[in-house]
Amino acid sequence: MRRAIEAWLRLAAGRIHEHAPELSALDAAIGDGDHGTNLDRGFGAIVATLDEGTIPTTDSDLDDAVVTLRTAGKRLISTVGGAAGPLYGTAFLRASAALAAAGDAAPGAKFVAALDAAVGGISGLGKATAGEKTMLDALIPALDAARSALAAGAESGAVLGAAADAAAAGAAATIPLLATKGRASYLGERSIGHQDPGATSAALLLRALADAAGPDPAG
Amino acid sequence: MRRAIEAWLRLAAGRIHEHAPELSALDAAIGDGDHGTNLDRGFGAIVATLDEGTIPTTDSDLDDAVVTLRTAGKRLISTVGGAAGPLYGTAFLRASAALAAAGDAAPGAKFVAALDAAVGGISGLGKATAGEKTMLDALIPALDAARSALAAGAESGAVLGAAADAAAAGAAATIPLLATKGRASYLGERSIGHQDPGATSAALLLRALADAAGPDPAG
Amino acid sequence: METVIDRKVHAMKKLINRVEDIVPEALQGLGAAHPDVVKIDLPNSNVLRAGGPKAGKVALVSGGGSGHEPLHGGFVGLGMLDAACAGAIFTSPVPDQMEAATRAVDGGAGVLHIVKNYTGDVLNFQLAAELVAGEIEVATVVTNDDVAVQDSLYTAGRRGVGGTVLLEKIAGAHAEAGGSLADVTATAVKVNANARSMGLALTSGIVPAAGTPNFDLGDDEVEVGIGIHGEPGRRREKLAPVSDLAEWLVGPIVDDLALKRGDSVLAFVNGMGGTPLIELYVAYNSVATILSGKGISIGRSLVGSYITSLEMAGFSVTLLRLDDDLVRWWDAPVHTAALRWAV
Amino acid sequence: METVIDRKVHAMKKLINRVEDIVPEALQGLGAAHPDVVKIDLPNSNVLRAGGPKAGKVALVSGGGSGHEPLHGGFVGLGMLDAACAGAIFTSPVPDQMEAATRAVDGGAGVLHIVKNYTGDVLNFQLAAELVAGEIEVATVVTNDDVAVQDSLYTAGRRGVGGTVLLEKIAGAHAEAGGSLADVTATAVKVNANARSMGLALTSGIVPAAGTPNFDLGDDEVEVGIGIHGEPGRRREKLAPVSDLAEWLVGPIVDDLALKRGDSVLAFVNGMGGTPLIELYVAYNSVATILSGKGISIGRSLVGSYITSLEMAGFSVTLLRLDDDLVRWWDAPVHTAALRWAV
Ligand SMILES: Nc1ncnc2c1ncn2[C@@H]1O[C@H](COP(=O)(O)OP(=O)(O)O)[C@@H](O)[C@H]1O
Ligand SMILES: Nc1ncnc2c1ncn2[C@@H]1O[C@H](COP(=O)(O)OP(=O)(O)O)[C@@H](O)[C@H]1O
Ligand SMILES: [Mg+2]
Ligand SMILES: [Mg+2]
Ligand SMILES: [Mg+2]
Ligand SMILES: [Mg+2]
Repeated sequence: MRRAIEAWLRLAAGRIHEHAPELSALDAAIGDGDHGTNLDRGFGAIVATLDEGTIPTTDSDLDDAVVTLRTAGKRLISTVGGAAGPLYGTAFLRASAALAAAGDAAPGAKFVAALDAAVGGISGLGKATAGEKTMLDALIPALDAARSALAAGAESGAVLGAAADAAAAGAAATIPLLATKGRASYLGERSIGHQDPGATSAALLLRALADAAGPDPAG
Repeated sequence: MRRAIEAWLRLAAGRIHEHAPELSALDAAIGDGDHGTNLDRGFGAIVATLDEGTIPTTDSDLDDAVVTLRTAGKRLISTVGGAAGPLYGTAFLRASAALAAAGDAAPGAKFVAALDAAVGGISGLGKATAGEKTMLDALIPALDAARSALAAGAESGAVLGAAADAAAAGAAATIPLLATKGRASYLGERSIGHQDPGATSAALLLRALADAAGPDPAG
Repeated sequence: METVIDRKVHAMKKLINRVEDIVPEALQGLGAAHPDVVKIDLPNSNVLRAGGPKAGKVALVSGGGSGHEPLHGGFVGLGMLDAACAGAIFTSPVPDQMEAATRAVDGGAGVLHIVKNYTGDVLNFQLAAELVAGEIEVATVVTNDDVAVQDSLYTAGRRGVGGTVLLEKIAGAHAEAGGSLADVTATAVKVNANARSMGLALTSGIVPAAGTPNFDLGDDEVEVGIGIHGEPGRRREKLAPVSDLAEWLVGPIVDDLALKRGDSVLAFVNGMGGTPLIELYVAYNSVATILSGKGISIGRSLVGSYITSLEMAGFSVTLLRLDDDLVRWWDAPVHTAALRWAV
Repeated sequence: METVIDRKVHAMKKLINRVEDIVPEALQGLGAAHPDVVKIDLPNSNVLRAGGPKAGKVALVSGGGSGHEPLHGGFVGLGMLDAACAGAIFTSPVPDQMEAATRAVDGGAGVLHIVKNYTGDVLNFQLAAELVAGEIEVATVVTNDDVAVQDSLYTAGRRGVGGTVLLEKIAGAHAEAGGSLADVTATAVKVNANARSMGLALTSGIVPAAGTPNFDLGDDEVEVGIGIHGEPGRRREKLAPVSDLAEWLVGPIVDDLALKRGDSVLAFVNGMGGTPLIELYVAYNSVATILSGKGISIGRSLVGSYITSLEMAGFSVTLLRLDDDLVRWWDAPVHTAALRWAV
């Protein structure tokens, strides 16, 4: 599982790097134009840490996965800055803790537990709820979809796919929303008509997760 | 004669105002872009003083002409600033003194004496000679032409016309010159290929003089 | 002749080397130019007061994204900040550097975190305070003086802008004079409660990593109610004489502070980075005329580019309602790279 | 897609009311913001030191076109200038106002005219000195520190630029300390002899009366060797990292001053008006690195926009070879709108 997480983090870093200009451009429209650069710096730092090979391994794959995810969260907090740094960082820390707590649940259930914790961490720290035009508007639909898929007996790949699809739809659905949290809220009505950069990056991360786990990681 | 000088000053003010953008544009190319504005301010001040009617008159028309020209010179010094203010102002003061000294010479001879004094004032103060790409490159040819016309027995209108023509030609002939005085000299070789703004305004002033004295002051 | 679209995108032309080196090189430049005032902690991207920490003095730490110079690093020194954390351009610094700064300047009397109200800054400082909890007493004041933003359920709250500069000076003076953490915090809160700001832009700055302006304005347009991060403002207007522009800024501030005839204020006219001083003095003249028309007297003033947004052209107005205490702290000695008097 | 011509003409966007009111309104703004430091003689467009004239003190008068703020009006006050004459934008003031300033500040010990070497400034100050000849003892120092101009028979001589700021500070300190007219003049001449400057522009400023940039630069071009009046420079180059740009400026200065290993200088990195402080500190870092590579030590420094050219983006470097006297006068108290320390 540590390897799967590491694969995801590396794939996510690549996707973020590739889409950084687009994320920053979305942020320029309703924020300050740094979201792509910020996340790129953070995921670059995660990859550098992975490359160093300094994250300790044990004989428990779950423990190693938990530590890897926690390290990634700390790296995000230490390097991203802005709103997204603490929010994504906290999300990763909470997901890591949830993973540890989930023990030997099935992969799909573990994912749902981790995503649930991540969403809780973000909404707790950022004091935001659904519909405020933030990353939560990708993540909450993703959580709902994943939960439904799991309840419907889907296997883990399908659960991840459902989450990624819902996140992408959720991100697109932020366009007509009025921002009431974060920098975009300063614009009032003028925030309407633009896709939220944080929701967009959240969808990218979940798509990378589905792809990293799926048959075609390059997809 | 006072009336002729006043008519000239008013016509000159109008021409300067009309050509101010062009003069400033010439100055922008090889200087700092203010020559038109500066002269426009100065000649506007002269006209305002004329309008006030505060220049004392006596029963000597020559004295009145001398005072009018001297007042104009002082106004230029007090209001134009830059290089052109002291130079034109001094030229007017010297011309005024030369006029007084010329006593009852013929109009053409008086003009030559005044222009000669003006040129001497400018070159003395500005330490410039012919060919340095300054107003002198309009005024010195004008002086030469006026002197020749006078020597050839031309009447005053023709003398003024010869001066105006030579000044215009002299201004145009500054284009290929390398500036070695004033702001344009900072450009070195890059000053070549542009017409000198001061030479251009000098030609305007002499054209206005010929026109004011001639049969068609609007020409 | 063809019609050319009115909105011209200004090219990025900056005095920089590599984009990623701007912040560290600017910090090194600050340190080299003012070795008597600051020392630079380059690994943490922090500016520290030279000769610190001061035992027994409450320490002031602020910070935020870069691109607002001289804020905050230019305000480190005697009578003002003890440390400033520099983030990437327009990006809040991270908790690690805030923690390092807090530890570096703590003189045993507690540390005040001065945080401009932006989600990123607030969250990162919050995590930083957690990192030293139990070891160093930390108080936090969040500045939110920008009247361009409605302070409502529908926004992240008002932004911290020009009032932050005044707060850092005044709270810094109180700390230098030996005020306790509670006292200094109370003074800081008082400044924030009595200061309001609003700004407008004639042009947008260019975030180096992006390379293009954050918003495009027509040749005859101004963006009213901008912040300091290149965010678009609340509305767009036609360019007008600065006496009108000043009205647009002063009016809402006076209303929001409920200033009345006879009140005395500190009037701060701030340039956004690309506006030359001659224009700021013309703008200040308009502001002074408007205030005098309202019977509000200017007890103290500050004119200059102190909280900027890269090379953005434009200005902001901050008014701080004065009382004797605030005047006394304002006049107290200060020796930083950007503000210096009485020492 | 169509090809668009690379040279973009920037629109004039300024914080002004009527073009003809810019200078008087800026003066009034300066006066309103600093009533303790200056008083404004509006009819003469002069800035006078508050509380002057000082009996028995040599008075310093400078002046020049407007558009270079804070030069010169921002340098009026204790330890620096006694009066500054403000001309129209980029146009030398006229003899009348110089005469009025000279008469207003004369304290009986003589008056030093500090004139930047431009034909207009020199001629107008010359006429002004004639107007008070026999009544007030006037000495004149003409600054000509710009190495971008060849000082030869083929030019009007080197321009006075950044060195003028340092000269006004240092000669002002000597005058404040009671130096005679001859002594203060000698100090001024010494500063001019030991100071050299060079500047470059990333963009052109816009003269308000003209409304369009004085020169157009491509998006990737810099104008090297510019003055402060929007004149084009000596050559045009491709935009390069600031470490290269700094080389282009520092190299000729060091050569011209014949600075050698072990010399100590005051390094002044000056913004042209539209350049934000973060870039100036990056530039200063490059300048400091270059000098340290040559074994030249920086004894004192100044970083900021002190002699500007409207909203021009760019910077200039001035180096002044220091000795103990110059350091002492530099460190002496100064209290002006733009420079203040030790008081
Ligand atoms: N209070 C909040 N809760 C959840 N997400 C938020 C909140 N504030 C901002 N965000 C998210 O952060 C994104 C902006 O991130 P970023 O640009 O990196 O930070 P900053 O706004 O500090 O520059 C927004 O698009 C939004 O999705
Ligand atoms: N030393 C000089 N002698 C004669 N004419 C000069 C001299 N220096 C400058 N000029 C003239 O002055 C003109 C510039 O005038 P103006 O633009 O008003 O002054 P400034 O250069 O101070 O802005 C030049 O075009 C030139 O003709
Ligand atoms: Mg952002
Ligand atoms: Mg000119
Ligand atoms: Mg940001
Ligand atoms: Mg001029």
